[in-house]
Amino acid sequence: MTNENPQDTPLTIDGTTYHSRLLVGTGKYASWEQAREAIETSGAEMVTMAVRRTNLGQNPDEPSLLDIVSPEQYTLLPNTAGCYNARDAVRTCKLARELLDGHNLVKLEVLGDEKTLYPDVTETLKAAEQLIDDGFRVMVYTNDDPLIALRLERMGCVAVMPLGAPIGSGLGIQNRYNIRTIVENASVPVLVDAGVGTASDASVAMELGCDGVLMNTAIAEAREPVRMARAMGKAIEAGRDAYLAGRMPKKAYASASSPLDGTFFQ
Amino acid sequence: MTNENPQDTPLTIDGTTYHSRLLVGTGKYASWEQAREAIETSGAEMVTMAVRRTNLGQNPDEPSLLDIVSPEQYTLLPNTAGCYNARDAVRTCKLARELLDGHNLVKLEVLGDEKTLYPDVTETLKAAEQLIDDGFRVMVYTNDDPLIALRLERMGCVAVMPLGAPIGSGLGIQNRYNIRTIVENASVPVLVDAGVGTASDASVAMELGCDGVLMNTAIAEAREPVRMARAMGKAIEAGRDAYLAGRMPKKAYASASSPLDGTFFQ
Amino acid sequence: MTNENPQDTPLTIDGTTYHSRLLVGTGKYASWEQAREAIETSGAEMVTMAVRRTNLGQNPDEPSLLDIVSPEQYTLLPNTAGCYNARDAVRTCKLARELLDGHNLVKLEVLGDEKTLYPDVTETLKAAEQLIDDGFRVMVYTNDDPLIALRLERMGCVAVMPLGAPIGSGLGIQNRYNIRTIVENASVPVLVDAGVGTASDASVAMELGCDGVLMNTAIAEAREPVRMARAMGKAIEAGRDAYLAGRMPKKAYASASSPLDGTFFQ
Amino acid sequence: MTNENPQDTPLTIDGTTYHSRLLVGTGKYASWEQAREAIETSGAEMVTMAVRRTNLGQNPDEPSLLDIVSPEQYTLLPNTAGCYNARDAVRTCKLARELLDGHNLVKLEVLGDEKTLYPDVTETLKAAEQLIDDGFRVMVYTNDDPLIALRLERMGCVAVMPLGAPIGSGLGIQNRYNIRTIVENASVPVLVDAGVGTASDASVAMELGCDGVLMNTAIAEAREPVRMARAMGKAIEAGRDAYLAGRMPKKAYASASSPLDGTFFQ
Amino acid sequence: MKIELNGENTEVSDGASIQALVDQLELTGRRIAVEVNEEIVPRSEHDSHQLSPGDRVEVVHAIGGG
Amino acid sequence: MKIELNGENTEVSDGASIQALVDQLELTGRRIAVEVNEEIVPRSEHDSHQLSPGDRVEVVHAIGGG
Amino acid sequence: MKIELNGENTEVSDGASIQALVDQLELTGRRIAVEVNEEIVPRSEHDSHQLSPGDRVEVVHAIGGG
Amino acid sequence: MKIELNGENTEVSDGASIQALVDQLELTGRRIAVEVNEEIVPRSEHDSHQLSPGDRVEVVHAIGGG
Repeated sequence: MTNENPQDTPLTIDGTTYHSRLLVGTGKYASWEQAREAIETSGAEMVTMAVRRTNLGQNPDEPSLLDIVSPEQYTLLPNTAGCYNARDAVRTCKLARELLDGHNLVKLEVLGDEKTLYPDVTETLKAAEQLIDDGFRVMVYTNDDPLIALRLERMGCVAVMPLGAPIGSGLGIQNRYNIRTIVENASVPVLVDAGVGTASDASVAMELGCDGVLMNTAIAEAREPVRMARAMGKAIEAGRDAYLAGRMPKKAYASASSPLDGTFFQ
Repeated sequence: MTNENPQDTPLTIDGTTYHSRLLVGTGKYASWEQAREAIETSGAEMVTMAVRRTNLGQNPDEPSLLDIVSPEQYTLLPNTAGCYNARDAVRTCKLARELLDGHNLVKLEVLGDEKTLYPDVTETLKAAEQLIDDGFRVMVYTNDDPLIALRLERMGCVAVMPLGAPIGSGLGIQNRYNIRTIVENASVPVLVDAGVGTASDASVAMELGCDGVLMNTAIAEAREPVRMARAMGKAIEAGRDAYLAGRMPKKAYASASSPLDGTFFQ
Repeated sequence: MTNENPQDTPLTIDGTTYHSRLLVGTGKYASWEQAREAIETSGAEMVTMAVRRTNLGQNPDEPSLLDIVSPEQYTLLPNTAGCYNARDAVRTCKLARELLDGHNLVKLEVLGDEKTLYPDVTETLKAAEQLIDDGFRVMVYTNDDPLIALRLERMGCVAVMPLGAPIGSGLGIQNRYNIRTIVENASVPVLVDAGVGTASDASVAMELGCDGVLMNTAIAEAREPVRMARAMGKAIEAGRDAYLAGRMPKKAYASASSPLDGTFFQ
Repeated sequence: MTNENPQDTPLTIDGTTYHSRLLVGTGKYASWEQAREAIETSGAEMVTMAVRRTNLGQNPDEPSLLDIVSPEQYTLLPNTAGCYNARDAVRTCKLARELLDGHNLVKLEVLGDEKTLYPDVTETLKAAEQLIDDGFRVMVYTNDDPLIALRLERMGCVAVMPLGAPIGSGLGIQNRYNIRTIVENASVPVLVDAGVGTASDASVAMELGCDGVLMNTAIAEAREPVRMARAMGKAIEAGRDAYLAGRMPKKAYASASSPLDGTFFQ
Repeated sequence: MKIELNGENTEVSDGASIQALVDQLELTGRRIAVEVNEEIVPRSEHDSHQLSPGDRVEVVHAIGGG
Repeated sequence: MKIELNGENTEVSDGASIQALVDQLELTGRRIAVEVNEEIVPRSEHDSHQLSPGDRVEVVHAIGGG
Repeated sequence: MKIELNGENTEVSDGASIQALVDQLELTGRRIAVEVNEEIVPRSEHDSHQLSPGDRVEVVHAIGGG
Repeated sequence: MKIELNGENTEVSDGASIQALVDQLELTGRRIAVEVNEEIVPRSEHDSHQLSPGDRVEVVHAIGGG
């Protein structure tokens, strides 16, 4: 007995359930309007944001991110982008929590260098520990070392987010072996964060068994961001379904799709 | 000014318009019911079929393909699978036309060897010429040589269908360079026929600019064919949208998604 | 009992034995001197040449190719580069035979288009037949379709030379599956002709089981052609040895190289 | 003015110069004789060894590693394979130094897990610091995170040895981007340690700019280890030369190797 | 009389029409195509087309294929 | 008195509350967070928390980021 | 008389042999091949083969190629 | 007296030197290293270093490894 419309268990992060496995950033868009449309079209329910100094003396009527992406409609995920040590990252998270009325889910990233934007693993471990002690729920950006990912999970991070390739590079997943190993080991959600360049890259991440993908540049810097946002939403669903469906085995030789018996010619 | 829901021009083959760019086969399924559900779930509007001798003396009430996949609901694409010379292929097409009340759109494949199921290019050219002379509208299975594809188009084939990898191998697109070149040269629809193994393979074909993909084994031999059918339907749409959206450029180095000015830390 | 210095059977083409499995072209060099040094350093024993009109009125003392690459030292392989039909190719081969005092080994290439420099398969088949009838020994440039390669072998070509990627592209071997299949089917030498860009590309061709590789641009357009020539000579030997040695199986998981017993720590 | 036989500056590690850029392990061989022949044939000048408890009561005349691979002929590189914490690794290095009469060059590897044999980065950093303080010259096995590699270099390690893929997997270099970035950043030798499966993998590592490659399983578990040892020696030289020679640029389209002017046909 | 039907020798009544053969095979009304001696016989002629001894008849239908 | 506001020296009236500062900046009712000398001051305390000379005050808001 | 030599109209003395042409071109002793009206003329016949008015003569040599 | 040698309880004569132990193990002249209670004992001290009851002694050598 087959099933016309096989269901998937939704993604659950820190007790909250999400129907979309695509998480998107809010940076690099040409306009707030474009950002709003792209995010809405992507179907994402979680969006990342950054915390920066208020531009004093700016036109007070200019809309701010939270007017465009309302916390009522989306789960906002404050990030610590730009932080190069644990202290700045923790301080950023505390400001974000105050800004969002106590919302304590954060995306931790402690960078190590501007050329690669790779995480500083030791500072990341330090910051994660302090944040967890302070009651934060930490989704953590990390490299694709399976052991670091496991360690962050054991510390209490609610999701591990290995990079597929450097942030903003669009190179696609460089090391499928590592991503698969991280997934095999993990008991919290694994999301590929960074590196996706086009739809098939997102599908590949999901086919490796990831629980979701977080991206920003691939959508915002496409020639048509709104159309790419739609592409990414579908690519995530396609890759997830393909993973659950169990792909055919690869074969070294061909195999006919039409029966050979019953041919009327010799 | 952005566009909430950017449209695509639908696929047109021989004057008929199709909303789905996924074409599916009807072979290798565990049951008619599974085939019916998978095809319906895939969203495909064109399905391939084969022509074989009627099993005489079989239970006359047993359903046949056309009861499951009705010519009213789908565009049936008779193939010449199993033919190793032009004569058998032409004969098969004529029987198919009679079977389908004059329907003259066919998928021509003249095979050259059982190990690779690669086309016999010279017999394929010969059969294409005879079929076109006889009024058939020919969608032709070919290797990925850009010059052969161009020649088949110039002979009057209504679509060229290069293989991505051997039929039934699921190896994915082996030579992206050739597929892209075929697309660049073509003024008729280019569909990847054969070689797709999972969703991302289908997206890659579309991202290369193909107009569609034809597959059978990747769906029928997945652990859950109906779910994989759904995955493929989405993957084709995702890849098409990504192609039209224009992917971000790949970068050798990282590029931050969050602004660096306005940081409150040094 | 192991063998300090395992031998390989040398490459035999049309009854002649060659110790080097690298064949090189003589085009695109900055100077005759550079060409001479690169060819000598590469260790190649077969070199290709083209036939063109004598520049009348040129300085009669200017050296010509055959002064640099003497037929006494090298096996010269005249090519039909630039020919787009069988007639021109056959005519070129006859002129080459006269030029080389009856030497009848030729490299046949009949091109189909200037953008890809892919072979015109049907004209190639036609030319090969005429040349073989006329007593030529034909090494033939072809696409990577395993069936075309087999057909050319059966016609009597003494070597089949599938492209790895377009001539002069340096993209490396695009379709390893096809090259391996051609090798599995062949009973004459298979040489990858065109597409190699760097040393590892040449090794890959040999690891797939090819009997040799023919290249020109990868050496002549390297920043240091003589050094690249040396690299290619070694890469061919390395790849051949690796093929004969039988590589280790790939493993999904790690496997320690040092024993675990006898550790003095727990 | 070209150069018949362009030279390379030899590899220098901790002040010692080596003519071979291939380092080999001594584990997993079928016999001491096979190990001796493979190592000699590879041309390697540095070989790794492990330290384990003497098998008491064994036949005292049975040869030991140092009889086969004499410290007079080779630079022995004791490793800390099997150590899962800094303390065991440091203890192993001290025993090795005593064993080798004060020789203080060691290969540090502190593993984190038996499935991947990935390094435990934090224990590796700890052990490296202690060893350097104690006067050891440390060549360090690490993951391919460019920032960790840089940090180990800055601590005073004399060479950084990122993995190309898991130890003993033979999967080849998984993340070329990271290896290249490590090379770009480094001012000490970078050697790929682990992951090479066949000759072209070794060439790729060198073409990325690595100073050398360390391998064991790829040779010892080949069907013919001695032949594969020879292949690897050549592949390292080929890849190094190709890197220094500067490969031709990749081109999206073909480019003829024979001139088009002077053709006698139209 | 004897004809060859889908490769098998088969007995049909002398001068039987294709339609008669189809009925005899209990294929009446099924979607099939008929070829006699490698020439298609259109459905419209199944009644009128009489078979001759030794005719090579193929009766085919659509099946699943890729 | 002088304070340091988002890195700039700024003049505010002696003993001004954070709320007074926010109003002065025309940020009343905007989604912001305030830190004084690297300690968060919860919104609930903006009225009661008086600034002192030399306080380092940060006023931040949410912006787009990846 | 006029012949076409490598695509160019050229004047040679009436009834000149191929060898005479080769000498006139200062190609004596060079490795070349000669085709007259698309037929190879073997080196051994260069002395004896007389050219006729309007002959299409090709003189080719080996150059570098891939 | 009893010592622990490479993890095994072993009987050696009271006050035996490391060299005596090495000789007893027929390892004289072999390339080995000796650790007593996790401290290296240099070869130069093997004669002079007397073992005590309960000492944990490790005798190690080089083996093949990657």
